[in-house]
Amino acid sequence: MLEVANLRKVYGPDPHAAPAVADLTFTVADREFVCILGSSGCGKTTMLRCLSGLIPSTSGHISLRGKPVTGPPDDMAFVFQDYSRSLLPWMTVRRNVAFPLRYKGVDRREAEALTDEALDAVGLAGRGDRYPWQLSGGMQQRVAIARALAYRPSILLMDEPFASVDAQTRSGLEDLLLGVWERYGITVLFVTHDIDEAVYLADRVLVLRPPANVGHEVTVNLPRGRDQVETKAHPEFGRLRGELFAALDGGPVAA
Amino acid sequence: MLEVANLRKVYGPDPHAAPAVADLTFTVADREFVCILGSSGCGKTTMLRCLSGLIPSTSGHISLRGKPVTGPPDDMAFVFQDYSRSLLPWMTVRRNVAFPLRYKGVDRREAEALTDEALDAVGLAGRGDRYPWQLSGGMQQRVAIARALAYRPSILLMDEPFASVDAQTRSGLEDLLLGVWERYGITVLFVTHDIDEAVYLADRVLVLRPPANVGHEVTVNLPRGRDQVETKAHPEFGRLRGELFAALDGGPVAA
Amino acid sequence: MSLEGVQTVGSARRRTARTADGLPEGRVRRALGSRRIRDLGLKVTGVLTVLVALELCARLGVLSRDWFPPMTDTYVELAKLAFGHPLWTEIGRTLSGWALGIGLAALLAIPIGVLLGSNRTAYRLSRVVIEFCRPVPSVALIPLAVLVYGVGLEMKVFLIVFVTFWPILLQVIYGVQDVDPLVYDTARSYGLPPRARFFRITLPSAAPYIATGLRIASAIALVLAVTAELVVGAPGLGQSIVVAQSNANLPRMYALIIVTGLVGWALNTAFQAIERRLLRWHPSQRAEVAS
Amino acid sequence: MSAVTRAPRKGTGRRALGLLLELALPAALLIGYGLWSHRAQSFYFPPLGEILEYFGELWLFDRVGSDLVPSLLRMLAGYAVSVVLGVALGLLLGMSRLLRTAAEPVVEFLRALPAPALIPFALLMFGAGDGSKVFVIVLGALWPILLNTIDGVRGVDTQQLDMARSYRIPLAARIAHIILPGASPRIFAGMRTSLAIAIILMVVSEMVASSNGLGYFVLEQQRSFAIPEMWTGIILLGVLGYVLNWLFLRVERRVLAWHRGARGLSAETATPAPSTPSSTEKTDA
Amino acid sequence: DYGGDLSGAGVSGGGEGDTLVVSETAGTPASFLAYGIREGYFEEQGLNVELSPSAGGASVIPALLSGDIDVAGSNAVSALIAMGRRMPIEMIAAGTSTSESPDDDFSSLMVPEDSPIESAADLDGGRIAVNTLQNINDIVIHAVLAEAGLDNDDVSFVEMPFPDMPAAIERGDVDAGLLIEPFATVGASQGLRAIARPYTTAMPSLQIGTYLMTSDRVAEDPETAAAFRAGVTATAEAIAADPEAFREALPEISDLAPELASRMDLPVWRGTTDRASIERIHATMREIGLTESDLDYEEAVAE
Ligand SMILES: Nc1ncnc2c1ncn2[C@@H]1O[C@H](COP(=O)(O)OP(=O)(O)OP(=O)(O)O)[C@@H](O)[C@H]1O
Ligand SMILES: Nc1ncnc2c1ncn2[C@@H]1O[C@H](COP(=O)(O)OP(=O)(O)OP(=O)(O)O)[C@@H](O)[C@H]1O
Ligand SMILES: [Mg+2]
Ligand SMILES: [Mg+2]
Repeated sequence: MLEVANLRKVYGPDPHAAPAVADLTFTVADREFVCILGSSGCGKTTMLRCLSGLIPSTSGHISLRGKPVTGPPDDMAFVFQDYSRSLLPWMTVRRNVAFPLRYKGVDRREAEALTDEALDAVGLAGRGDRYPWQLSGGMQQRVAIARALAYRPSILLMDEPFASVDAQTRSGLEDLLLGVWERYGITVLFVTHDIDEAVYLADRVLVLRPPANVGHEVTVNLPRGRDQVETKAHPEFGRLRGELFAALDGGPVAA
Repeated sequence: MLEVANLRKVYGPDPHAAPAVADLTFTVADREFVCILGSSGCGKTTMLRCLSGLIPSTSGHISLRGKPVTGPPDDMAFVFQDYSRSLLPWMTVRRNVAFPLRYKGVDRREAEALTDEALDAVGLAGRGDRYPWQLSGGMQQRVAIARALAYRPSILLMDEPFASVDAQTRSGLEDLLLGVWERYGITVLFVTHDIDEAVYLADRVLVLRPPANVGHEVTVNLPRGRDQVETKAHPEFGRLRGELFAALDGGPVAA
Repeated sequence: MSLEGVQTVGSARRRTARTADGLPEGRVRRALGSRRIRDLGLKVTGVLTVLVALELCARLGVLSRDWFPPMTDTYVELAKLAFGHPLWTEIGRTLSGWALGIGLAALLAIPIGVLLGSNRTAYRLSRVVIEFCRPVPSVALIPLAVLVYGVGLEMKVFLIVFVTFWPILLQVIYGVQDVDPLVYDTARSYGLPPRARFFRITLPSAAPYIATGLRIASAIALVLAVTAELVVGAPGLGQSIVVAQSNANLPRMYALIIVTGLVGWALNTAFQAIERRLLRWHPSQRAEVAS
Repeated sequence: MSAVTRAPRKGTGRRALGLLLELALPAALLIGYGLWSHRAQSFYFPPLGEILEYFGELWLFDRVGSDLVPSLLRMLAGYAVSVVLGVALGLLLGMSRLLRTAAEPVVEFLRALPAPALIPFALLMFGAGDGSKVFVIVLGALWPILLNTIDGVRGVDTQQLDMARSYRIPLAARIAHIILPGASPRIFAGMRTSLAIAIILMVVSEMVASSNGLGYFVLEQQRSFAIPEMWTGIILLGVLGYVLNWLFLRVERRVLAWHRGARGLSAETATPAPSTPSSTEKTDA
Repeated sequence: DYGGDLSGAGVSGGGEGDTLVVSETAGTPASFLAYGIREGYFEEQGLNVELSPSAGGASVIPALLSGDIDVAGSNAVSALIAMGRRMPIEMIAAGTSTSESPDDDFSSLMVPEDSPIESAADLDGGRIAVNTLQNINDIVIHAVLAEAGLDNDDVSFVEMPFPDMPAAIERGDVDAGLLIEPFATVGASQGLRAIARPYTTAMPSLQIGTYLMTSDRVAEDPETAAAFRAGVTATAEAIAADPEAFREALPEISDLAPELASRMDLPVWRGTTDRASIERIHATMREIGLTESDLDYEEAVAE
């Protein structure tokens, strides 16, 4: 579904500057859940921005469903790493979530329902009438997640979406996300720093190494219908964890 | 050293609104490393802001070294949760780190040295001349940490400072922080969502429950000179983890 | 999927990428070199469009020949003026008033604006006076200014300061109120003294607003310098316009008016160049710097 | 919204105090002037009492219909046109680098033209009626709004724009819901500056080819050295400016409520006031 | 090509002693002084005159009072209004006057060619453009209206600069306009029609312009005032004797187009203040309410 070939991105006008992403090639299947791991500054965010068509790549090729990506594709939602600045301070939480729906052609009634549902799912049911700047950091992050979920995208890009929530809430959101993914058959690209989370969620985990090319790729063969306790107790889980840990730590490990 | 008694904070002009922090009482000893856990939105950030004197509390009493806190005390450093907004976009990374030093009376030469050392310690040695907005999220967060470390505070407040860095870097930063804490004998209040991290770092872990009053308090008796592998393999580590997990999950557990 | 395979393919690609660099690089550099030229082209196009429109208006009789001298006459006069040194003397006279006036206004308005923007009590204390004085028309004050300061430079400077002070002040107040509170908290938590907070935090934060304010004020100051010269006959471009007008020398009058506009444009260009340097960090300039 | 508006209970006492505070300086200045002018006997600075006497005679309500109302209508028309034109053009030029670059020399050229020098042109194009006066007002009041809108549009947080693009918010909605609100603090700064400039230019425009209006009045008094009468005109302009600005701020308070909240200006969280971290806020508690 | 200042400021003639800064209305009045300076008539009096053109009328009086200029070229009406308001100024010399006969009057009340207005009587309720309000225009138009049995209150005045008047009249923004040279010539060439010569109607040889000094200065330094008057008189006599020389000099000492200079009607200069004119003007001013005070001629005029 999504094909990335030889992607290269250099910031600034000088093409000889150090690239943020260099020579990245991979594909993502339809309805696949792909997690991306990588050290800080290795180019994960840059990659997502290129894939989403928000910034042009310096060279290389990206295609989605066979069509080259030149701008943000339809039916895509993006949860930004810098969530607090992606919320609009002049809109209430509810309007922040409902805002993109109007332009997707969802009628007002349904938009309301979707918004309420999404806010409820992320545990912000009572906060709809607040402004983003009246919320705690974790709540703001959840508003951004709710906005993406309510949008019902067919491809969802998430950049460390659970970084600011507590472990408890995080588990809940993980399961929520898996539920949504299974129910609506969406494709997810999920950047995280948490190896456990990556293994728990993904069909496949890509490890990026600076400048972001895929240094390691791990297919997660854990059964679906995952469960916070059972899955994490699975011996394969531990093995995958170890493999990814090693891959992040040192060079590529022969699989 | 730090005493908090019956702290209460209500946002907005109406004192009858739901408080963000209610009836919070605890003390922190000199040179103690205290971690704070709590669900998202339970009032951790609000508490830190009150302690730092950045916002006035609605009622209650805060005193530092016996003196009531009315404004930000000297020798305090604060790493904000919303790190990207706390960096000054008009200054390079190096100047962002160095500028508080000038007003602390550190001379230029020493400030340079401290800055370089701190940037080096957080792994940003080569990025000093960039602007914050040219860095990745994790790098920005590390700049904020470097600024706090270079400042050589005697009390350090950190609000989820490692949320956006990868596991590898995170371990490194944890050890760096412990090293600095031990060497300079500072007092640290550290908000995190990661139970392992809290146990690994702390002398004592406070669990806040909404609205933030201390629901549970756990003293960590693990030996100092902690080590990422050894300490985490310690049986006591597992026990503490379990206890905190339970405390976060359910009500207060009789210790 | 074989990882060795990925690895070798990766390194091979890296090599090709390096050799392939030459091409996009050349293109980018050319694009860079041509951006200046393209901008210039755009500007010239903009000006030409207006000139052609004016000429068309004149030709089609929208602007009557009787009342408007043929544009060509004006251009000829303009060219003649440009080569005589008196024009530059007059521009110098006008600009000295402009520079002193706007400098003084900025010097006064920026600190006061920061004070009023950050201190509610100070703001409330002075609000009535500010809002009362702001709309007082400078032109009506000219006789008073002349009486107190005579017809020389001081009068011009007084008028310019009186009028441009307010726009700068307001912009500064709005700018100060737009400082991100988290940035401010950062400064406070690190114990920055008020002076440092002013120079390090408030001023840079408000800088985009102040820059706009200065650009607004710059044009107003020029307009005012010329108006004062026009009305009371202090030496400068404005007086030259009066003289040309009184002698029914319309081509020269329009030529001088055009000169005034050109001076304004030149001043703005200078301001923008400074702004581009000082505000590199701001989103409004970033887009032009990066990508 | 509710968190932003003030608590009603303590409002009245504080409001009275605030009013007192606001009137303190003007009162002091007036008294100072009154004392000074009485002693100085300066021809151009007549005693306060005399000015006020004339003020009552002239403006309560003799000339309101004949001079004040026509002036106000022209000014409001000019201001309205300036706002609409300034914001629309500002959006256009702020969003398109191409147009901005092309239009820059022309805009800057026009901006520097002195109004008195433009009046002849306005007379030719729009006649000696209200048209030319509105034109002159627009030509002066447009720029602060235009420049602020351009700069405001260009300064909108890139993260918000990226968000909008990633959700494929159509252009019109992006303008209405992201760019305009994001630029609104600056647009308001421009509009407030322009309000005063519109009043000034109202006067300037009425000084030429006019047979009524405040500008005409002031000029007529000046020409006949009727200085106290002239001062009444200037005072009236000040009062007018104050009242219009007050109305403006009411509107702004509404529209920018989110901004005041987000920027911690509604006496909550950290005020950026250097001196008042505790004093202003303790009163809230 | 352009040797002098564009603004005409700083044109000064030699002569020892302090510089006497004179501000005079730009255009023909300023040219008069410039001619006198160039021909050395002020130098002969030991004056070093520096000329600064102004917009004229009432606006120069504050500058005079502030001490920035020594002599202000204004007009009798503004001067009398100011004196009526007890401003400490005095007339020290005469400026422009109208000619003896209406045919070469330098002013015209003009209407569009196809205007229904044939004479002053048709002006009832009309709008008349004048270059300054509350000024000499009111006086001379009063004279024209009075002949037709009308009063100033029967018309309304609109202020606009001379160069804009022909267009405004043509377009019908105003019904008539009071033009002086060179704009009357310009207007005529654009098809405007003169219905009256208001200045001569008011009074042939009516003195309009006047030079002012502060009373204190005149009292302290009567010699300078007298010297200046003598210079003005000498210049006036020279021009009266050889107007063509002045006409030829015009393009050089002003920016006037040579073609206009050769065609336009010149005003007349006399030098000493004309008592009859001043009294006449003052009387009319009383009548139309421009001033309320009495005229004390000896106080008002230094001779
Ligand atoms: N400026 C504000 N105005 C009004 N309410 C606020 C404001 N800031 C925070 N709150 C509210 O106070 C409560 C506590 O917020 P706080 O930021 O302290 O939470 P937190 O424990 O730091 O959460 P997180 O882990 O998500 O950062 C939340 O309910 C929040 O909505
Ligand atoms: N706007 C920019 N201009 C210049 N360089 C940039 C810009 N944004 C990012 N970079 C650089 O590109 C590299 C990759 O950044 P990116 O944000 O993609 O990292 P990341 O993998 O998302 O890291 P993190 O986990 O810390 O968020 C970094 O070296 C960063 O400094
Ligand atoms: Mg990132
Ligand atoms: Mg928080």
